[in-house]
This record gives sequence, structure tokens and C-alpha cells, in this order.
Amino acid sequence: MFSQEWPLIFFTLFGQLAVGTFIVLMAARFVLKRNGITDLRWLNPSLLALTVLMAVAIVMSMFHLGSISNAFYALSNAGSSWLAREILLAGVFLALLVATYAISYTQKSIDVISWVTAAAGIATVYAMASVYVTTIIPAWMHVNTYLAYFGTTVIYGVVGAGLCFMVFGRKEFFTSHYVSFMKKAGFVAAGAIIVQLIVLPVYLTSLAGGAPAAQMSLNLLFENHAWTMLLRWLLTIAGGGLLIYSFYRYADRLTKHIPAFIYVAVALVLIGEFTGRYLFYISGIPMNIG
Amino acid sequence: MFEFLNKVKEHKFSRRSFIGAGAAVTAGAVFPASRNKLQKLTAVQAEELQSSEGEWIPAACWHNCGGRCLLKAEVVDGIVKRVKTDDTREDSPDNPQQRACVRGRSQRQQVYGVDRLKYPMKRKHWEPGGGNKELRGNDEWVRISWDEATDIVASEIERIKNKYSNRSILVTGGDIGRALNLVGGHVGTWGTTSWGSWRWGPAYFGLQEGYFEHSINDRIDLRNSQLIVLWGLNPAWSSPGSPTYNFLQAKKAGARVIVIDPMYSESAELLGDEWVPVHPGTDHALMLGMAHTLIEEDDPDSNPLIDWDFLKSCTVGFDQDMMPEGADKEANFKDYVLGTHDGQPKTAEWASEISGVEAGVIRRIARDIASTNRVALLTGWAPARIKNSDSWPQMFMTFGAMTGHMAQPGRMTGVSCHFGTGNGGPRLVMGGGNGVPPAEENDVPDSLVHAEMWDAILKGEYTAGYNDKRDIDIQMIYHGMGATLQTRDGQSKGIDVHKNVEFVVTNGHFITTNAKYSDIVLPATTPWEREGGFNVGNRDALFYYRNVIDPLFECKDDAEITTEIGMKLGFTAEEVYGDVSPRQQLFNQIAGAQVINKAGTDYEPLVTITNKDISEWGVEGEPQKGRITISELEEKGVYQVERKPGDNYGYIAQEAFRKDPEANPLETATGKLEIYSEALAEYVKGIGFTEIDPIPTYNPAIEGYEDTYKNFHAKEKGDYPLQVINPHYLRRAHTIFDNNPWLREAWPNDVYVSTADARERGVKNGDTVLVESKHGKTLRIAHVTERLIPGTIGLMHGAWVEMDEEKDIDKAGSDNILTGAIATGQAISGWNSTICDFRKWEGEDLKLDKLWEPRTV
Amino acid sequence: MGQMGFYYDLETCIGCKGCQIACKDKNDLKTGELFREVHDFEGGSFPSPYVDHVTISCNHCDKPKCVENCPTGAMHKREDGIVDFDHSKCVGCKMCMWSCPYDGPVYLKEEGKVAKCDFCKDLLENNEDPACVSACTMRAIDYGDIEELKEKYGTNQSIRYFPDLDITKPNIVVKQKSR
Amino acid sequence: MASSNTTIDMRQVLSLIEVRTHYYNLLRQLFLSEPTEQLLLEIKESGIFKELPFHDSNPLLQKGCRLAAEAMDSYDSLRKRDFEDLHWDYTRMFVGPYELPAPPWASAYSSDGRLLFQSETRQIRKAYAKYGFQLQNFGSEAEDHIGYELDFMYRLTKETASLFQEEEFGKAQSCIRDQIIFIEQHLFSWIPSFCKEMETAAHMPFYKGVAAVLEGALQLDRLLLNELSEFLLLSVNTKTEVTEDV
Repeated sequence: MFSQEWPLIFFTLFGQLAVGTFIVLMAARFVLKRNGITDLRWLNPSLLALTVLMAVAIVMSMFHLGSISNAFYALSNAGSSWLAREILLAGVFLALLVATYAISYTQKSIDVISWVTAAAGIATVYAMASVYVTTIIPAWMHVNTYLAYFGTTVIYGVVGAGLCFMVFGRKEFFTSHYVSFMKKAGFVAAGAIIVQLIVLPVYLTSLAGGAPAAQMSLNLLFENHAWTMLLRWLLTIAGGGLLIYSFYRYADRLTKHIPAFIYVAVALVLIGEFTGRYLFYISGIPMNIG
Repeated sequence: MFEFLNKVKEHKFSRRSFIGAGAAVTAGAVFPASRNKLQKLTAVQAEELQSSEGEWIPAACWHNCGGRCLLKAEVVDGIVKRVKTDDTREDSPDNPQQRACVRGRSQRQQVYGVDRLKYPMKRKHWEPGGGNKELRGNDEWVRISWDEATDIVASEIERIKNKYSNRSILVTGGDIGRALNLVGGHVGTWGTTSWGSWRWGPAYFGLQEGYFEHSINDRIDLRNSQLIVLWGLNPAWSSPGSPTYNFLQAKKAGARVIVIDPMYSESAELLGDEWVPVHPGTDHALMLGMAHTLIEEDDPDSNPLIDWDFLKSCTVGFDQDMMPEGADKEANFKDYVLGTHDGQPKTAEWASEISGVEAGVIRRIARDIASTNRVALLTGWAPARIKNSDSWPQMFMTFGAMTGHMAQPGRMTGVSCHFGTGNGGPRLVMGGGNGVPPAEENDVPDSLVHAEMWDAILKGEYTAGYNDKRDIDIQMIYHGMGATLQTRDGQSKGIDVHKNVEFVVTNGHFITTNAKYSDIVLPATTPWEREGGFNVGNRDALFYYRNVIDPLFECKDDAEITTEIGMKLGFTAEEVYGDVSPRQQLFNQIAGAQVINKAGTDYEPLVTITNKDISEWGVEGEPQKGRITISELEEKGVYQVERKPGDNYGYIAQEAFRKDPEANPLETATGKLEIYSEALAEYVKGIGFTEIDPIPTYNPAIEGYEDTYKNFHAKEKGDYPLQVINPHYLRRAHTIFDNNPWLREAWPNDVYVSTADARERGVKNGDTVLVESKHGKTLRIAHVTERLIPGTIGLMHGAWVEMDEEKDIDKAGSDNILTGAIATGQAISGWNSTICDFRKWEGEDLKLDKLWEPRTV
Repeated sequence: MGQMGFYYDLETCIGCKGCQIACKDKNDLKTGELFREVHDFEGGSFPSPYVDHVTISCNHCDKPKCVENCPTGAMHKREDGIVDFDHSKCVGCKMCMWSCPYDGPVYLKEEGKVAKCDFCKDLLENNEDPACVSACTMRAIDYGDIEELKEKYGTNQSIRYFPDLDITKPNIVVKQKSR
Repeated sequence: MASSNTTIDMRQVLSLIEVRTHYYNLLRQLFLSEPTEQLLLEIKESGIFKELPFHDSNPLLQKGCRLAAEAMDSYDSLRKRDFEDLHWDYTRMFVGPYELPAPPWASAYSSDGRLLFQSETRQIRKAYAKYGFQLQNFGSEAEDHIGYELDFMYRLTKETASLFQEEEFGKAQSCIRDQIIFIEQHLFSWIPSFCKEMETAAHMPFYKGVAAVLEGALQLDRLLLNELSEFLLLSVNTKTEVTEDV
């Protein structure tokens, strides 16, 4: 089953990276503007990058389909199918991203549309998770899926935003307002990790007490992938920790080491979440006769 | 735009050279002369091809499976699209539709399999005399024409006949004998085959062998039994079609069922109220223990367990008062059981040590059977496919006679197997003869025993009878049909034989084991590609099949092949096969078909034939009046006699004999059931292998349960501590269908091993294991189960051997790689008496059969 | 018409897999593609083992999650309750396979689409029985209006090997084994 | 729009069709039955695989031609043993008696268990019948054998050429359309799988090359057919010009 799911791993992760980063960037924009910083030259390239990222995500998702030529029909049943809604919302989010970028590019205010786009992004992530929650796969039919998807969105959003600042606006980055924003954002990310870790035992317990398929999922996770699971959390925690640490450690003396630290942190988090998503898919054992 | 059109103009390639070379290739006679090409049609013919409609045609389901069922094929444009089964009648338990099983339903995959043999093929390095014979099984092949193929076969027959003699030509089956008998005959083969010791012996002591004739009552009467004992039979696997459904009706009518079997079978699950696991081949000992219980506990007044009246009136040899004239009175059965003379009473405890059944259980079952009014004691052939089992059928009869469960409604003792599973009695409807004149006499008297033949050929000497060894020098083997090299014991030696003789030919559908080790393979048609005929066996119904499709590729039917070889030997077609056309043969069978009359006393013609039918068929014949028209038969493909309880078609085996034994004697020496049978002992002795007593004494099987021990009494296990049985398996009908992908998926052909044995060997479910006997080794995936008596493994019958010649290990799970050819008694092949061991395979894991690559070289 | 459903007699089935093969023949399916599958279960311990065979296809559920979750509407419920699929609309997203606890939908690799038991609707139109039903040598499978089946065979709908019935409300009536 | 085709004359069109004819002639001879010694000798001596037109326009074709030509060059002379090796390679893959590692029938790829005589066979039979062709051994051999399919295409290229010569452009167009359909719907539905299996199964480099040539040649022919079809479409407007050119 698993080999066919690579497209979905990339679709969900890229999608969540795009949504999360957009929201954190918009929050940064809001905060920075309130502090009188108006020169946001990272904004347009970031929006463009996110647009491309989201487009790539959608293209990736196509590879999951057996008959791409029929993809057009995939929106028909949005009345009851979360998958149709997910595709629809992802498309809407992409369109809004394009619009946001276009408006921003023409130097007009994106105050209004950014809210709408952010809302569409959140809805997209919600739909992404709902697709899995409404299956008959016990490992997915759990609030944990929402937490995992939104968790990734938040964590990716923070590192994604950090990355955008680094890449598209290095000079502006080294101001105390940015540092202070990223500190706070780092705590939000840490919060997202902590919430997931708190729910994790609840989730595993529910698998243990669930249908045979649930127990098979659990066995699979513990027997074959215990180390991977541990690694997944260590990577994310280490990455998040490093991110926060670097902002604290060097808050006052912005040295040349920071960029390297942040790149490492971003890489750790990206890999950590990727591993998490991989585990999510392989643990998806459907209920069946048995 | 127009890249290539422009390039052509620009002459960017060397046009001259291309056209030149192309022309050279074209000009040459590049196709082998006989090959097929497209040809131009007339407009009318082309038009006809465009229009087509489907038709359901009754199609043969012809296998040697023990079922007889209706199969129909939907044919569109001469191609079969799908198959269905009996929908020609309302379905009811009394008159069930004859529904085809999983195998019949897969037949489309057999007939159209890409691996069908399509053309005559010759082993590349064959030359007169054999060439490099060691290459058989591994050589390259060349497609040849039928003309060349029959030339080779005929000239080799002549050459070998002249150089050696007709006694050097072995035929294992098929009708090539028709041609060979014209030039002096051939050596044949024989054995007890599927029957085990039931094949020839029972005639001497008064029971039937169970295939041609039956000692058990019919299926409707089975519903009168209060207790049914299924001793070593599993109809759910080995008799698909209606038999298991018929048993279910008896169960629903209130019968209790005891299943005595080494394996907890699907039949046991469906029907059984109790499963009695027993070590393979120890049934005889178990039954002696039961007999002892009855003798010990019987009291005609207070506890009547033995039917003395029946014993006295219908049997001889039970005790010293009942011995036939001239026999030693001490040699009676009862004294043997009590151990009067040999000092060993065959008590339940004694039987328990051998059979693995607790003594208490043995006693309980014995009492249960003896004290129930109407009992059916049914056994399959499997417990008799045991070396040294010559006395087992007589033992089974003896216990039936002691309890009197014979020849009355609801009471029967005998074989329930193959066509006659749970349904004994003469056929109620049958086809006629085809009118083909009989073959010439075979002038060669020699015939080799299956269980001895490979050894005999290698050694140049075979057993022809008591103290009668004769030399034999086989140099040619013709496999006209069947799967001899796959289904006879001692396969490893068989392969050696095939690498030794000068010439081997096989007619076949696939590169079966026979074909693989041949020099010439001749592609044969399946019955779907033939004119038509009847499939018989099921007592209630007659199945008619028609031609479904044209012969595929260059396949020919066996009669045609024989005729062509005969013609190459210098005879006319008529001399070989008579001059009855296939159409006329079919017509004769229809015209001669008979059905039981309403009174159940005689037979009458089945099919009404009019002058119009005769002229339409273009055959010779007379009009006649019957039950159904030819067209009805052609459309339905089945005629089934309507049954209901109390009708005139029931069958109670040996009923007349029991009512009046003097007036209706059996065809035994004494006219009675012989618990003491000199004739049986003489017969077995005369075959020339081992001897038995006139009464059914217990003779441990060679390589049987006792031999799993180094020291039986000290309970010290030997090198091969396990026994292997070969259940018939729904993946195959014997060897047929083993290559069928749908069946490979449905029935993966794992080796069944008991949890206890697996645990001891560190084997888990799904592990690849090496199963080894002193005769060979095979690999299979282990199915670890609670359903086997520990100490026994189940290796399913019929998988096509796939030798890794370097390692000398078979990968397919071929049952006969494990068996040794050890002939005993009346020439029994010992398929269920082989000892073995298994262990986890350290090499590469086997893939599931369904994932196997095609069988290639 | 009401709601079509299957009846399955666990007690009588001998696990011969005839239904599975008849279904493959009818639908021309390849290895690995099964619209109806016989599952084998063994249990107990020597000398009291048991063996069960469960044949299952699409159960044409009242609450078919496959229909609910299918993004294209290819999977749909007909008036007679048969859960059918529209081959021309399927995108091969496999969402239905993630939504069915009975392994009803099957991915046909070559076509990149999903297909499943359609109750042999073409045979039903000709007043013939579905291929699996007419194939069963033990008469362990029946079909018909689910209410009529319940009247005829009782209302039991589950055996221990089934997932929770509430997930999709399958239209199957089952005869239990008395053990 | 019509400018480019006005420069094309009928000789070019016929040459292009001739190229197609020779491709299919070569291929059908390679696939219809086991190779004869003579065929292989002709192939070796003519060096035909070095000269196949347009072979450099398709990477697969180019690779196949190179392999096949090299294989032939590697024999100093085609000794009996070499011939037998090639002959056995064909027999083993496409004739038997063992299960065929690369069955040369379409239905073996479209149905489970590698069945012959399936609906694909029927469709092919009808495609042949439309042009009045039938197998000599009708009912016994399966029409969807690669050799017959190539033979059919070969015959249609001849048919196309004569239709052009007879100036039956309408019929030529529909014949070309049928060839495109035959390639797209029938040949391409299985040839890639077939060639892949053949490439894996072949022991002789020559046949590995031939496998690539087959697939590449069909890819090429798809382009050639489209070009011919387009040319016809355009030349409907400029019919007089074209006829004058001839």
C-alpha cells in the first residue's frame, strides 16, 4: 500500500508548509507594521515562493491518482466528500495566494485578502485532515490527525517564515523586532509540539484498545518503527529547540553564526515532520474482515 | 512541419542502401514454408466476420476429480468469454443442480493458458538413439511440423523394436497402443493407483472397490443413518460438486457424524460431531482395538454389541465355529484379536499406543457404533494407499459385519470415494458406446507395477509374480495421457529413468512433468476442442458436452495423433482406428444412451432420434423413441433422473444377499463375506511382493508410523520422526490445474504442519521449510495449524516438480519427490505411508506460487 | 425496489472459493484483484481446532462510506440499493478503498481505476442470479431484498470477524455457527 | 499554412510510405516465426540495422539498431551454433514448449493468467476483416500475435501506397486513420510491456536490440502516420497542386 503514497506525503507537507508560512508571515507583517516597520521587501518574493510551493503541492497530489485524465471530476462530490473539498479548497487557497501576490506586487494593500487567504489555508488544512479522519483506518480516525496536521502547519509555518526572512530579507532580519517576533513564534511552535506529545499517549492507548486493524497499526509502529518514531520527535524537538535557542542566545549579539544555526534548525524540523508524515501513512491499516 | 516528408526529399539517409537491403530481405524465402499468414477474404466472408452473437454451449469438465458437474461456456465469435454452471433445473436437496467447483470454473484459464503446448516440439539435441540423454529436462527445443514429428516417432518405434524388441517399448497411458499393437505390442503398467488396497482385494472377500461398483447405499438412503463414520475421507476437498451437499442433507436429517482422520478437514468442520485424530496408516490397529472392545464387552443378552446372527448367516472366519471347511480353526479372527495364540490381545490400550487415539475413546466409539441402530461406516481410499495395507479393507468389512451395519436401510459399510462419494449404486443414466472397433491384442504380456517400475527399469528386472522375476530393457517411453512421472511414487528415480532410455514421447496440454523430460512433445486438444461426448460418473446425471472451440494452434486429439503415427508405421487410418467418423462416434454415444425405467428395473433409450436428426447430423442410424430430444440434450448438456425418498431408484448394497444369503451368494469362494479368506491371501502372495494372513491381521506399514521411531517401545524417535500425508487439494484435480493462476491465488499450496511440530523446530507460519524424506527433498511455505495430529504433515497431492538440479531440491512441493517406490502386497503405492522431517529453510524464501514467474528455462 | 443484500451461511460454507473464482471469471479479474474474497480463519487448539471461511464482497451498505467519500461521485447508490460505480468518472484516488471495511472496492492497476461488485446487475436484469450465488456448491450464499432475507434467515448481521456494523450499515444477513 | 506542403511532391509521399513498408516488412519477418538462417544472413550481410532510415530520430530505435547491428557484427560468419542460439532464443520466448517469458500475443497482456483468445483477439480479428484479411488457420491461431499485427500493418502500408497512386485520397485518409487507431489502441496497448519482457527475457543481444527496434519503430511510425494524415488534410485544399506534381 505504502509505495503509492509518496505523492500524498509531499502534497500534505508542502501544502501545510505553504499555509503555515503564509499565516506566520502575515502575522509578522501585522506585528512589524504595528511597530512601524514598513520596508517588507521579503514579502513579495515569499508570496511568490509560496504560490509556487502550493502549485507544486497540487501537482504532486495528481500523481496519487490512477486516472489523471479524470481529475476534472474530482470536485463533483464536494457535498459529502472531504477529498473533493480538500482539492477544492487547495485550489481556492492557491488562487487566493496568486491574488494576494498580485495585489501585493502592485503595491496595493493586502490587509483584507490576506485574512481571506489565511482562512482558506486553515480550511484547506482542516479538509486535508478530515479526509483521513473520515476513513475506516483506525490509525487515522482520531483527533490526533487534526493535531498532527495543524501541528505541522504551525511548526512548518514558523520555520518557513524564518527561512523566508533569511532568504529574502537577510538585513531586515537582524532587528530586534524580528527577533522578538520569532521568539514568540518559536514558543507557539513549541506549544504545537507539546500539545501533540500530550495527545500522543492518548492516541496510542486508543489504538491499543481498538479494532484489530488499530492494534496492527500499533504493532507496526512499535515493532518495526520504534526508532523512527523516536527520531521523528527528537528531530522536531531539536530543531524547534535550536531555533528558539538561537534567538535567545544571540538575541543581543547577532553574530554570523545565527544563519547557520537557523538553517540547521529548519532542516531538522523539515526532516522530523517528514518522518512523522511517513509514519502516519505507513501506520494506516484499514479495518477489514478479521 | 512535415519533418520526415522533407527529410525523405533531402535524402538524409542512404535510400539506395536501405531499399537495397530491405529488398534483399524481402526477396528471400524468409518464412518457414508452413507458417501462417494473413490471407485475403471475399467481401461476403469479411461481412460474416463482423456479425456475431454469443451462445452458451455445454462444455466438458472432464477431470479425474470425483465430481461430475455441468459446465457451460459462453462462446462469442468462436472465443469463450466466460463459464457458468447448472441452471437447467430448479435447485432442491433431492434434485440439486450439478454445480461445478472452483476448478471447473477456472477451466477457461486452462484451455486458453498462454503456456498451452501449441506445436509439435523436438528436443534440440535429440538424435536417433537419444543423443545426449542427460539433457532431458534442460535441453533446448525446436518447433517441428506434424509430419516430421510423426516420422520421428514412427521411425524410433521401428528402430527400437528392431534393435531390442517390443518388450522395450513402455506405454504409460492413452491410446497409442492401437498403433503399437499393430506392430507387435508394448509393455504396459499397472497398480492399485488411487484405490490402494481396495482395488483388487475386496472382490476376494466380498466387498466392492468403490469406483465401478459400490458397497454403500445411495445418497437418499444415507439420510436414514443415525450415525455416519467418515473414516479417512474429506469430500469437501476430494469430491467437489454435489457430494458434500448430499452429506449435508444426511446431517440435516439428524445423523451424528464421527470423523476419523489425521487432519481436521473442512468436512470435519461441516459435518463432524467428533473428530478422532489418528496417526496415518494405523487405522487397522485402531479398528482392531474397537473390535476387541466389542468382543470383550459383548453379551448377547445384557449387552448385545455383536450381530451374531449376521456373522453366522453371512460371513465366515469370525470365530472357530465359523471357519470355512479345511481351514485351521485356530486361525480365526476372534482368537487373533484376543491374542489367544500370539499372546498379544489387540486391546484398546494396544491400539492406542499405535494409533494415538486414547483407549477410552476407542472403546466409546466402538460401543457407540455397535449400539446405534443404523450406522454408515464409510471410508475413503486414502487409508488404503499405504504400504502393507492389504488386510485393511478386510478389517473394515469385518468390523462392519460384527456390528451388522450392512445391506439395510441406513446401514452400510464400504468405500465412499470419487464418483461414489456418499452415493452408491449403479448409474441411473449412462451414455452409449462410440462404435470404434476394439484395438488389436497386445502381444507383449509384460506389465510393470507402478511402485516398482522405475527401479525395475533401472535394474533391468521386474516382479512378474510369486518367485517370478523377469528381465526387462525399456528403451522407449510413450506417455499417451496422464501424468505418470508426476503421480507415481519414487519420482526421483523416475527422472533418472527418463534420462536413461533412448526415446521419450508425450502427448500433452502443457509442459507437464512427463513432457519436460521427453524428446518429442505432441500438443493435444482438450475436450473443449473435440467433437463432443459424455462425462459420466455421477450416478444421478449424465453430462453431454459439445465442441466449444476449434483446436488451438496445431493441437490434435489423441486419436488423430495415434492414427497418424499408425499411418507412418504403414497402416491405413481404418486399420488403426476404424472408419467411424468423430461425428458418428458422438451420434452413437447419444443413440446408445440409456436411462433407468420408471419401475427401476431396466434401462430404456434416453434420447429420441428422428430421421430428420439423422440426416441433419449426416450420420447413419435408426430413429428411436426416448425421454428427451437431441436438441434438448444439445442445449441443456445434462439429463438428471428426478429423485425423491421412496422412489424406485434407491440402492441398498448387498440387500438381497443379506435377506437370503443362500439364494443370493456373493462371488467369493464361500459365497459369503470372508473374514477368513484364503483366496485373498493367495492373490496377494501371487503378486510377488509381500504376503498376508487369510484373516485381517495388522501389518505395520513400511515407512509407517512405527518407523518414525528408532525404538518404538522405548519411544525413541528416529531420523525421520514425522509422517507425511498427501491430501487432495482444491488447487488441482490430481496434477491438472497446478499452473492455473486463479487457483494458485485461491489455493497457495502451503505445506500443513502442526503447531507442536513447528514450535519444536522454531518454524513460524509463513516460513519456508525444507521437507525431507530418505527419498528426496522439497521446499514449501509452512502453514502452521492446530488441525493436524502432531507428528503428521500435509503435503498436498499433485504439484508439478520443479527440480533445482544442483541442490537436488524440488521447489514446487511435489508429493512424489518424498515417496520411495517400495512395492508391497497387491502392488500398492504408498502415498500416505512415508516418513519425513522438516526444518526451517536457511536459503532464500520461496515466493507464493501465484507470484512465480512462468515456468521457463 | 427496496434494498438488495446478500445472505451468507457461515455454518455451511466449506471455503472452496468457488464464488471467488466465479466472480473473477465473470468480471475478468487478474491475480490480486478480487471483488469477492474468501477469508480463512483457524482457531482452537489440538485436538479441538476449528476453521471458518468467510466470503465477502461489497455489502451494498446503507451508509456506504465509499459513496460519501468518493470525490467524483463515481461511486453511487442506485435506487435498488446497489452501490455501483461509474467507470468513466473514477479518478483512481482510492478514497473508497480507505472507506470500506470489507475490501469492497478494488484497484485495477492496469486501468488506474477502482471497480467492485456491482451485484452482477446485468445478470439480475436477465433474471439470473449473481455469479457467486449460482456458483456455490453448498448453497451458502443467497441474495435478495434485505428485508425478505431477514424474514427468511433471521436478523443476525454480524460474526466475530466483521468490523463494527455501525460504520457503514452493511446489507448482509449471516447465519452464525453454533459452536 | 499550405506553404510547407506545396513544396512536397507525391514522390516524397510515396517514398515515406515505402519507408514504412520496409520497416514493417523487416519487423514482420522477425516476429512471424522463428528466424531462418537465410533471413539472419541477409540481415547480417546487408547491415540493414545500420541503415534504417530516421533511426537517429528516436532514441529507442537508435539504441535498438545499434544493439542489433553490433550483435550481428560480432559474428565473424554466422555459424550453425550462432544461428541455433538465435533460433532457440526466439523459440524459447515465443513458441514454447515452456511457459513463454514474453508471450507474443496482446491478450496475454490484457488479461490475467496470460490468457490467449480474449476480447482483444476478437477486436483484432474484426480490424483485419475490415480490410478483408483473415488468418489462414482461422480459429486456431490467435489474431493478436505480434507477427500478424505487423503483417497487417505491412499490408496496410501497401494499400496506402496504391490508394495514393490511384489518387483515392479520401480512402487513403481513412486507411491512414485506421492505421493510427490500430497503433494507438491495439499495438501501443501492449507493445511497451511486451518489449520490456522481451528485452529482459532475451538471452541474445540481437533480440534485445530487436525489442527496442520494434517499440522505437512504432513510435516513429506514429509520427510518420500523423504527418501523412496532416499532409492529406492540407492537400484537400490544394489537391490540384498535388496531382500536378505527380
